[in-house]
Amino acid sequence: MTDLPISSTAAAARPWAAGAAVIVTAGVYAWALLMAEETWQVTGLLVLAVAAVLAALKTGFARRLHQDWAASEPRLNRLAFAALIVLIFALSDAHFALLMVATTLLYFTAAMGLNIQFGFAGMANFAGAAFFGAGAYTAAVLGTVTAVPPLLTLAIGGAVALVLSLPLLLPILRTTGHYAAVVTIAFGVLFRTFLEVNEILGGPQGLMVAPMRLFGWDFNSAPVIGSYEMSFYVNYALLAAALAGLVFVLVRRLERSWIGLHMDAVRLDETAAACFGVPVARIKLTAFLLGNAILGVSGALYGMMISFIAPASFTFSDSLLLVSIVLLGGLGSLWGSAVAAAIVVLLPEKLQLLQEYRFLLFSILVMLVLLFRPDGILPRPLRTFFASRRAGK
Amino acid sequence: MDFGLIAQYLANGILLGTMYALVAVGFTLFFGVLDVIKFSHGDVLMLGTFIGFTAWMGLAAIGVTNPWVQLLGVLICSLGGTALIGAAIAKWLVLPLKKAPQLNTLLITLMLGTAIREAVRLFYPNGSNPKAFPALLPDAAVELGSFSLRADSVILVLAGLGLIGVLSLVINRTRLGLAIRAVAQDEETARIMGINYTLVVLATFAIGSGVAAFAGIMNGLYYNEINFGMGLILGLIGFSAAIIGGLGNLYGAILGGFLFAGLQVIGAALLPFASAYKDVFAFAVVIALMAWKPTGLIPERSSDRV
Amino acid sequence: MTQTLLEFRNIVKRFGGVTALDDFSMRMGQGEILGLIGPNGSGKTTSFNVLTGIYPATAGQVLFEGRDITNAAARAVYEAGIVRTFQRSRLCLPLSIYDNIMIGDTARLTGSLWSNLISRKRLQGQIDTSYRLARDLVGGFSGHLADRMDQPVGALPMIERRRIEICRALISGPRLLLLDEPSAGMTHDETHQLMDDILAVRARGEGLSIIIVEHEMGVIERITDRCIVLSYGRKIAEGTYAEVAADAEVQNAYLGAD
Amino acid sequence: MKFNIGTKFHRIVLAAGACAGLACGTAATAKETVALGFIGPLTGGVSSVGLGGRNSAELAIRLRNADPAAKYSYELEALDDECKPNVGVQVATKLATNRKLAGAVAHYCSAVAMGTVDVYHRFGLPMTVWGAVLPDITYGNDYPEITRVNGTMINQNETAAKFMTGLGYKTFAIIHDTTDYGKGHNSYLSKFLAEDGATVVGAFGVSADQQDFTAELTQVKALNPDVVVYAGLTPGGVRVRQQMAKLGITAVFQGVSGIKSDAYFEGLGGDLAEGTLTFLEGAPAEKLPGGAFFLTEYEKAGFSTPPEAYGPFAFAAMNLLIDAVEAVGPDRKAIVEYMGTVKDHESITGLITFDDHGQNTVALITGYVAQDGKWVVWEDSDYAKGTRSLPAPK
Repeated sequence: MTDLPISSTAAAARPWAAGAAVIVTAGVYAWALLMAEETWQVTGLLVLAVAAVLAALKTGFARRLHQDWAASEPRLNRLAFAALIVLIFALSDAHFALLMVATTLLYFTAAMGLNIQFGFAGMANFAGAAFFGAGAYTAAVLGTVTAVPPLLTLAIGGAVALVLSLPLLLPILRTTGHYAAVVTIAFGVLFRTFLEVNEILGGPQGLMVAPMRLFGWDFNSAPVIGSYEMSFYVNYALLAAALAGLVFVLVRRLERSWIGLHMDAVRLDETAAACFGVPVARIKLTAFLLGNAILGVSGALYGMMISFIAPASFTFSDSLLLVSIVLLGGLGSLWGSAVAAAIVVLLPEKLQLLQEYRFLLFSILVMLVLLFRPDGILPRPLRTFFASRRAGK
Repeated sequence: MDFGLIAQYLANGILLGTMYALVAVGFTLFFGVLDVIKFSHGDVLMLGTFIGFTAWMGLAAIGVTNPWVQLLGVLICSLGGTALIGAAIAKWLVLPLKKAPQLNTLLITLMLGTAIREAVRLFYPNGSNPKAFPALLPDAAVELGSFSLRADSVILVLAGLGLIGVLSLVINRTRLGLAIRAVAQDEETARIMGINYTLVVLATFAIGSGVAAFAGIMNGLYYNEINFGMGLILGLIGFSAAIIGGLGNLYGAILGGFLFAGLQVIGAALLPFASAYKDVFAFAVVIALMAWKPTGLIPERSSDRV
Repeated sequence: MTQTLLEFRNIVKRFGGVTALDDFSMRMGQGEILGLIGPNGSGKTTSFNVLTGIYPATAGQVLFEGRDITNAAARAVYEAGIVRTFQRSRLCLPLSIYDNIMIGDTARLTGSLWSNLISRKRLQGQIDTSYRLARDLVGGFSGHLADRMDQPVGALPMIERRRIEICRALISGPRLLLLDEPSAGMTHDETHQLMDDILAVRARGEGLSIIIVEHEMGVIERITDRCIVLSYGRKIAEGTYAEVAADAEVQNAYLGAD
Repeated sequence: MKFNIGTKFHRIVLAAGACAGLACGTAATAKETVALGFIGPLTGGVSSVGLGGRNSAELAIRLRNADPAAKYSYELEALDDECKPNVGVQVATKLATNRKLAGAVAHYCSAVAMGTVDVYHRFGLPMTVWGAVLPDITYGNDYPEITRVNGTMINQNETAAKFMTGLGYKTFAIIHDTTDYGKGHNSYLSKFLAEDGATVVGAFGVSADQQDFTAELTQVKALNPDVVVYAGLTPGGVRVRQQMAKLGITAVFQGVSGIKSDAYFEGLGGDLAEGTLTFLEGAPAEKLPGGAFFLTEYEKAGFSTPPEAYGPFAFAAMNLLIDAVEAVGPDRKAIVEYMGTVKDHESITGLITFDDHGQNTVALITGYVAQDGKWVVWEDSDYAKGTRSLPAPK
């Protein structure tokens, strides 16, 4: 007998087939949705998606997919990444669609940082937008200094977010639950108000952000293949994909390590964890700093891409948007965050046809998901330290 | 600084503090019985105020002109309506999520807040603009140098403090209060003692929401202006106040409310730098307070049984 | 008595006005199984909590293997070799059996961010070893549990959870095991099985000592070498089960309490 | 069927994906359809202005579509920037990269406009600002795509300072919100007041959504100025005016363009609004030949929200854009060139002439005073005639 009973014989034969089919379908769907312009197209596609999800749940396909995915995860993850790259090139000259893809990827990356805090270590952070913004402002300030290579700017953006978290460490480590939530809420409000009243960083008017440059390549210029000119957003979308991929691997490894296990222990029962020698303070500190650093890095790239930032973009409600990505996707679930980021970024955008009514509809949709799927869209699966074990080695 | 000015600041602070305390009390009550934070509290307050405003327009339209009668009608409609809404939220949104992570409740009520806010903005006639709330209280004023004390402010503070007093009596002296405290203490034991758990939770949400509606009406009567966004800030401040004071404790909420008002007034009046920094100051102090007293100024009793 | 393992010297613990432990002194020898009994609220669990660093003692001293560990942090107590189970099961229900047991092995399974995230060779080796260890340990209790190491604990019945809790405590090879009402929530037969398991563990393990808090007197009678009876935070009797059961003050305390 | 980017492959997949079971086809129309964009804050705190602007832009399009002499048929694509720069960049990109779109009328929030001008320039979309007042939007760049029909806060405050000092007021206390709008007004007004020999005795920054101003107003009271200025939007203005009365401050209350809305009276009710002064670019709609027409048509169209102060500018900007399309066709480059030559173009807000930065130079600023629950042009008011009077300078 193997370590793990693999339930479906069909899945055992070619366990990745269903997953691969879903990835390809999702890619084509994403492309169609991004390119859809007319009201009836968007509506049709959204209805189609809801129907497909319901059908998958009803027929048990979703459950099987879940198992199959767990069984051949590394392969499917690589395939999904490849599909993403293909999608980016397929959109090639659709500026706006690429901007949406890149935005989704950066929000997804930020949500992975928050997931370390909310999902793994169980720490509330309602200042996500502030740390995201810290990275963006770092990019804005460093962009005026030509000596700093922009790739390093991303790292410094993370470092600045990390430094800003330091004064919060004492209150964060001493408090728990709602009390910790208030510390971060207060910090978020403070951060935004400070930027607004203080003229040094552009005040309420905001700052220009210089574009990304990599090995002499200006990201604001369009890549050309032969005589075919693509959108310059291809640059950002590809870099955002690389960043998201890197952070995904990192956070996945974190989850499947002793540190990740200890984060779970701290989240689920801090007292019991302490009795088994889990260094609670160090674990929380790691989660808080690492998460915020990831937020900062993704914010720095976001700032460069949007090219203009102002305090109004990093408010409490933006923090809530990030938190809702984490919760909608399912606490601790990375793939959940990816799906939820796409929904949170794309849905209000595609609902523009509803104009002033779209936030009302969006908030009601989120409430419905929370009521009927309290563990999120894709609940976090059990930990497997190394995927090979699952494959029935 | 002259005496009149100090007195003026003090009066302002007391009025603000009373309002904040009334909002904070709701947070602390909900947390007490259900260990949840209902973040839509501020927007429910706003909705309650709009109900009151509508009631006033209705009364004025059918020819009721006596301000005291109008006030009574406004209060009955607003408090009653909001209490029902509060209970409905508890029944259909909060209780169903009891088994889910606490964060879900927080997010769902946040989203509810957004939905309420957007709905009022979109569907209340001309809801995106501020409304003039009627001045139903006498506006006589006593002038002492640069200090001006108005009758309506005094009445509002007294009424607010009175309501807090009544609430404290209800919690400490009545059967309902006993049931609420029992549920807050230990849900299982309370059930075994024959307390109708659901009913107590609904009653608590009704009371908390009614009190918030009172704070909203107070807000309307004092500023004579209401708008769809008024609940957002009040909710945030009320939540912070409840936390600073210590969740689950009525007196903590009151203390927190007055403390926050004090911080804001001090921030605006006494800080050497520009008054625009007063929120930076107030929230920085909140962070420092949490580092110093991680479970609030009046900590709740540790419920972590080992 | 053999060489002293643990000693309480005049421990006092007060919560506000309530005195939970009142001048409690005791010694236990290496390899001993000590029963800690007494009516509800007599301070049994509190003495565990003081010992494991969850509550600070108001006064007094705790010595473990001659070292003063009074008010040491929970982590330091664990590192000294003292582990425990809890009255209400405190496993991480959404995690797998393997995960839960590994939480008990933090002393060995640490490492920097680097070795956990970037260069994972050593981690892989640790996981392979620890997986085998955990499987063997669980297998000693229940064969079919060992085949279900990757399943969530939340799906298991009470007795299995209790076994996993004990495995979590034992995986680090402790010197002293504190069992807080292991029979709580279990049937008579299940309790019986569990006691067999505990005795088996002790027979296998080198120099493992146990303190057990228990209401089920049958359990105490069967497995303890010696008992201490607490009442209102004070020690009122000490000796073998037969001795304390015959003690007039003990009978009085139990009758009075009931 | 129309798609913005039309390779054959795109069409097939889209049709297969989205069309499923629907009849795909549209009736041919006689005129070619030209899409025009509108961006403004449709949700959030300043959404009333945004909705007013959108309705006015839509009105311009409806009226033109009803005109048989028009060469094209127009359709509006209205988007929400939420008054946030990042969202603004997003929706601006959406409009600018939509190739069937000929031009846009956009932005009430200055910070958003600052962030998006680069986008319009990069994609060559002619965009006319209908409400944002920060000077840098036009003067901070050389982009020919960017034009603005409304004035900047420089013009507004220069006139305001002259006017107020002309009435004999010497001491001012300014309360401003800490957005770019409030801060900008504060700095320009302070500058021009100083030039005109008046003193600003105190300036207080407040947050845009602040409810309670008593702490600031208590200090203002102690400073005892002739005039209290609120630089911000209507909701804040209503609160400050209301709370001034609570504290017994009797100084003149002066606002900026942001409070010139009907909501100001609705929010204050009764007598408190009486005597409030404010300034707005352009001439009042009802005083211009087309203005009364605009107001009646707006009424007729049955919008649920009023046009607000900047509705006429959105209407004028959209009309200008349509005129451009009528003149040179739905070609972006041609429209940009056309905009560069606009001179003495008639509109309901007065004549429009763009300078070399695309800024409307007809810096006509009108002063208004609140009288009997309405904004009345100062020159026509009882105050100017002397039958009513403002509080005297101290």
